[in-house]
Amino acid sequence: MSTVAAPDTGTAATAAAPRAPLAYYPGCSLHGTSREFDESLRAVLAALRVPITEIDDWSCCGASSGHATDHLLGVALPARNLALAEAQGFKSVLAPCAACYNRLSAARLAVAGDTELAERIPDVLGRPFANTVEVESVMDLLREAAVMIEEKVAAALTPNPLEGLRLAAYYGCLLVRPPEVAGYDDPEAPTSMDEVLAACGANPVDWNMKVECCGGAFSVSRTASVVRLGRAIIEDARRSGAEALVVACPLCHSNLDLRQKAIMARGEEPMPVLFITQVVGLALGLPAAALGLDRHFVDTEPFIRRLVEQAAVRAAAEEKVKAEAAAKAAARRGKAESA
Amino acid sequence: MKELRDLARQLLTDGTVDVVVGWEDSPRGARPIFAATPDDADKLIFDTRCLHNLATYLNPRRKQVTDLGKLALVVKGCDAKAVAGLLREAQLDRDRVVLIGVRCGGVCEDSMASEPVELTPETIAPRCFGCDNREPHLVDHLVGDPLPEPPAPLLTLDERVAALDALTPEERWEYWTAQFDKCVRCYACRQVCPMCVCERCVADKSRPQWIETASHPRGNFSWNVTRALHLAGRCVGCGECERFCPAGIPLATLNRKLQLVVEERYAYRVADDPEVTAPIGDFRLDDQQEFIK
Amino acid sequence: MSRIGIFVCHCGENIARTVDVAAVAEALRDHPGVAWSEDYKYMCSDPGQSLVRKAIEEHELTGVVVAACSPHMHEKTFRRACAAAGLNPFMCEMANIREHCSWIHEDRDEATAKAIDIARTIVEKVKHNRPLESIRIPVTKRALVVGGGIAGIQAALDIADGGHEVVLVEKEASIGGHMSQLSETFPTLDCSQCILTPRMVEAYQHPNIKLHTWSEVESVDGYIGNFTVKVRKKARSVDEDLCNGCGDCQAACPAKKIPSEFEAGLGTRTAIYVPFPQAVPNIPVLDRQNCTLFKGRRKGLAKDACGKCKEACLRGAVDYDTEDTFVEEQVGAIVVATGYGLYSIGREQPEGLKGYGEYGYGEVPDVIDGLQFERLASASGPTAGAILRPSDGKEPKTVVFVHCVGSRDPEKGMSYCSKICCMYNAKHAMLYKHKVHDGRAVAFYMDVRAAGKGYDEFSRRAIEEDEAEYIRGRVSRIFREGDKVKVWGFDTLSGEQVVIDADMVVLATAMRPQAGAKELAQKLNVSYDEHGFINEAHPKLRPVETNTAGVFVAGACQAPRDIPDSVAMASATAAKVMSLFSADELEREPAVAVVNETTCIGCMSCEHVCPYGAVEVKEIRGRDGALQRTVASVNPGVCQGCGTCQAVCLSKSIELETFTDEQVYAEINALAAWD
Amino acid sequence: MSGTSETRAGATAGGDFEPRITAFACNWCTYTGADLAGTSRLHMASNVRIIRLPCTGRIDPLFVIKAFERGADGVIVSGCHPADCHYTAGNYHARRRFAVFHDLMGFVGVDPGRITFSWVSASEGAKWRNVVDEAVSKVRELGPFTAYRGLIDHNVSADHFEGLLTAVRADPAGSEAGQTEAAQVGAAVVTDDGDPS
Repeated sequence: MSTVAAPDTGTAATAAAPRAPLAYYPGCSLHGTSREFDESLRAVLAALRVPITEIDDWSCCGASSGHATDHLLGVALPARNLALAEAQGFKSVLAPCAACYNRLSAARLAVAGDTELAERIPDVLGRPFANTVEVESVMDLLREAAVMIEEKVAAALTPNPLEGLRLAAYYGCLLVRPPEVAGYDDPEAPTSMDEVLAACGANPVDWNMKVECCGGAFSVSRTASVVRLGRAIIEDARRSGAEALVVACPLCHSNLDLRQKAIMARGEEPMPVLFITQVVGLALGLPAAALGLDRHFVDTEPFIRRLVEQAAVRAAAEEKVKAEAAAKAAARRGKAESA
Repeated sequence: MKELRDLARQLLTDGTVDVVVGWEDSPRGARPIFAATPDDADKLIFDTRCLHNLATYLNPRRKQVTDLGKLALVVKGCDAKAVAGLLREAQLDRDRVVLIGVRCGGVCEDSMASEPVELTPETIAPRCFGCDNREPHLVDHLVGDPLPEPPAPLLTLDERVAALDALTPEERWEYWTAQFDKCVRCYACRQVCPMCVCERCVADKSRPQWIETASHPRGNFSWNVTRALHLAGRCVGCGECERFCPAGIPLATLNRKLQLVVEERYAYRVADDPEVTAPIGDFRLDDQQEFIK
Repeated sequence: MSRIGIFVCHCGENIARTVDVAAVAEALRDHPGVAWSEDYKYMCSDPGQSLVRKAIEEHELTGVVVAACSPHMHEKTFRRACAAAGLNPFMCEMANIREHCSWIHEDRDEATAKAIDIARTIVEKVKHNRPLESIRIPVTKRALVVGGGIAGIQAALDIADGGHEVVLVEKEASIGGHMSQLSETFPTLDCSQCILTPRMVEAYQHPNIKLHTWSEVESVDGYIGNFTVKVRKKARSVDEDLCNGCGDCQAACPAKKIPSEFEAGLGTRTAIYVPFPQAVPNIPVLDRQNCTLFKGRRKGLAKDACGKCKEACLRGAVDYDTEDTFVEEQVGAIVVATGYGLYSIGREQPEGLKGYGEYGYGEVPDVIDGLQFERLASASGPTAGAILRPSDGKEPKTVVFVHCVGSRDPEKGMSYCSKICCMYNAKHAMLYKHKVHDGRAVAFYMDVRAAGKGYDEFSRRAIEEDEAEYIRGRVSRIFREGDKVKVWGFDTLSGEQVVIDADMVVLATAMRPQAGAKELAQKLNVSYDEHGFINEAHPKLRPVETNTAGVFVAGACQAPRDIPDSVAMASATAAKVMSLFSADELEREPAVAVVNETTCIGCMSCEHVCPYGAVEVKEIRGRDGALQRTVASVNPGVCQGCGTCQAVCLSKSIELETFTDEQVYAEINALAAWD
Repeated sequence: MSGTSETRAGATAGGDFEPRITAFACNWCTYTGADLAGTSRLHMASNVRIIRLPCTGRIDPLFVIKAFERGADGVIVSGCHPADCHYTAGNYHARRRFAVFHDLMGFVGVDPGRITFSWVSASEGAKWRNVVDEAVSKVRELGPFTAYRGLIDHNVSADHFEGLLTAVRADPAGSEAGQTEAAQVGAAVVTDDGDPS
């Protein structure tokens, strides 16, 4: 368990309002197949001065077959993590993965709404549980910090590689649903990720498959349908001009990134799939290595290099324009003095 | 209190009033006087023993006073509030009475002392602490020089209410039913109260008999609760009912509770301004309704 | 000593099934003051009422208690029966042992015990009833009709034809309501303008109808027979007498791009405009919100930025400085006919409703609602009757009609069925096929509800003759893909997902009450349901009356309704108004307050709380004329019997007849014997 | 049979307590709402007896006190929602009157659960059923209001409250803490026998 020290990135950042200490629940994916989500999250939160502490001895959130087999099991598994966070004195838990967020939040609501369950859970867990801990999603957190991200991006020394980059914000079916559990955004026409992308200087495109399913857990058992759904999503993103997809859920990422070789017909240009935290990291000028951008199946390296080059070209052009203006102004002043 | 006496003599001699109602000294302390001749005016006094609420003499049911003709009334701040209450309910013709306001520094609880009582936390009348009308406004004349703030009583009325609020509902029920048990239904509280102006009180109504006349606690409960409700937003807090109650029931505390309720819910303080309408019988669209499902 | 007769009703088996009616009659037979007690299967039937009359005569009854249904149902019936037998009708009361007892309990002993208590309570009350005479109040034989749609027009015409004056108030610039926006009407497909316009003209020219358009009801005071209505005539900026409707001002107006409400946003209009060619009155209105001159004035420009319409007007009818004026109308009856508005699926919704994110919150340009399709299909519409897409004006080759958008959907806040959408969807499909023969009309429906005369045949015709494809299922998502509108739906009969690349989609959105209906109801003291539709007095027995005497309701403001029903309801309200005006004086319940002048001290608290100003100051003078004291006094004609005065009176010197203190005291006492 | 449990009226032989509740309902809204609950066959507890009045404006605290005197264990006062009153303002006056009455009852120790105030409109049959069921279960929990009915022979002396309203400050100049603490414990100048010595 490691508490990430907050390295000073040298840019003058407006002091983030000191938030109550945030418990961090990574979940199995962020320690496994989606380690890049974990790495980029930690880097971004450090840059935004949001201290997080991983919950000690956290366990499965029940998003596996657990919650489908038995209701009590489905509530007790996530409740155990809430109880741990409670015991360790946290006010709220950050659960970046959409499925973990869903399970923790659903458990909290189930216990709050059912007094009988509220009495059974503590003895099922064998530890006290008063259900006082809030659950926060990564989208909620980033949207709240959007203003600060915008300021930091503007203040960043290196030119913003994402300037005007057309990105398709892909929420998937779980990030904003069901409304009672994930109540922070509109379940049918969400805008939270688009707002964060806009704060990063990017240009979120308007497209139709924002909340359509990516195939989810059928990735292994019915790979053909996952490929079909993935192709519909990527084609729609491409048709609306997006150059990359942005996700906030490890399962969506694997279905769209890992499966892209099967999705793409021969010779078709693959589309990079980035985590929202990676995008914010790039905008804040954090190094690609720190954001785990080398862990993708669709190689992001050429895409990032192209962005950086374009940014440099733009910066240079800007420099030239500024220089010319300064020169003309100097010349005019010179004429005025001599006259 | 030379200023008061000169004014009274002048009003009586030039016939603006037929009688001046004030206080005089007596072997058994300060007591009300109906000064009808200029000489009587010299008996008028005003000191800390003048705690009676003289406005009760303006009650239209008191034929023997209304027959005396035009009145001048010496009024402290609380008395002026009562006069305003009578005007508000069309029980008094403003031109029929001349009001002589006196600047008040608080009065004591015991009017029987032979000479003016020095105000201390033990002697001060609880109601005088925090009085907002020590210089009455509803007056034709204002006499007396400004007096300092009275000291705080040992236990103010608000502290008594708080002491009772601190009890559990069962204890409060036990306390109040024990108090109401003592009531002998002599109705002295009704006779002395300047705001009790009904021709025939609802307690005396027999068809139907809403309030049981028997003096068992159940009858006394409905009488005392109804009396308190009828004074909500009208009681000026003069404390005479409690002073007169032979059974020693803390009626002033009961009234004070409803004064606090009306003030907290409707930001209404009883004042000596007859133009301001009473809170009960009035409403606002956004009145509190937290207790309604 | 009272001689009260108790009649316990079986109400068929509605009461008898859970209440032992014989036991109730038996339990009260020897109750002090009771002279007769019996039970009968149908008390409200003719034989039942004759039982009451016979018992009154035979046993010289001084009071009658009918233990049956709610007083709201048959109190009048039994009071009339008692009057017929010579007993003062106000000595008769109902004991509600059906809605308040037999229908809501199952345990027989429990329900019977409760029924006995309820009956005994009313018997005790009747002992203290007094014989009263109805109050006669004069009736102003003029009616007010609020809302100039087809329902309002029909009600106004019928009342006016009945020889009484009618004041017709319409919020918009012209009467006609939503019907004037329709192209053809089901089930006969006859042109809406052709059947409506003659009625509008007839209403305009009728000597008995006084028309206030571009006006709203500001306030309503008084009570049945004597309403005082203040009408706000909004500033029209055009003098109604001078203007002859030549239209020069409209032609001269530079602001031509204002979205027209009449065209449901598909067409545009000028700032000074007449909503549609057949408008009645054909007098334009200046929309000060969008007029360049008024915009300039609001910005504080010294010189007026425009004024072309005034210059163009040869009769000098245009006047920019008119203000809202108020007109006071004395009327005896009010008909509410404010009609409906359509639910919009946008993101912003009034409290309690949700938008349709699934259909893109209405931001896809070629997704339109029913009224917009009507404008497309209408010859006087923006496309002169051609079905063209709003986005690019092309003729749509595939149109999808979606039923039940909002209706029958508790999740979105509207649990009711809007009744007319199945019919106009079929009509839209037919109109589309008649104009685009090779077009494809697809309809997603849950159930086709076509219950009117000739209705089902009409919808079958749309399916069989005009080959509208009816797919039984809901549409899950609508979004724009390229220049197509993708419609994802499901066919519950074949069990497959259905995807249609449509060119245009027409949503049959739910019917909502007209905007402002709730505020109008509050001004009229009329209750409304949780959706804002006006509450009728009784769904089955008094559908066109409201609980407020003298206020009637017609058309879609009471519940979703089609034109035939609205017209029928309008004529029904006219009949009710005519019967109200048939007598010179109106009989009103004698539930009025009476002051006991001996104990009243004249504090006038009662006058202060009386919402109707029925209390006046009364002087009591001695024989020598000298003023002794003043007391309160109640004007029986004005008092509506709310009783607030009695509760506020400290000495209880004022009594509300039919709900006196003695009666309430008796009822509370009767419950002391609760076993 | 709907979810609410059917309960027997009146104390049954088995002694399980069945509360007796008197309801004062306004004719235009709550009474009609109760009618609607009937027409919709919404089953509810049978412990409530409704007394019809034209408006909540007419409902008097005297009725509530008399109902308790005549054996009611609980009382319901219900009428039109604000702005819906058939007489425009009756419920507004009632709201103020019963706000003061509610606070006074609380002050003299009557458990607020005994008196239920509610707004029930003519279209809220279900809400009336809920108001009735909630009132009945609340009063059943509180038990019979024998405390009120037993007031007739209630001869508790006031002595054991001796000193509640008397405040003795040890010494006026005493330490700050001592003073406030004594005041809280409460001992006042006016002794309870109250004769104005």
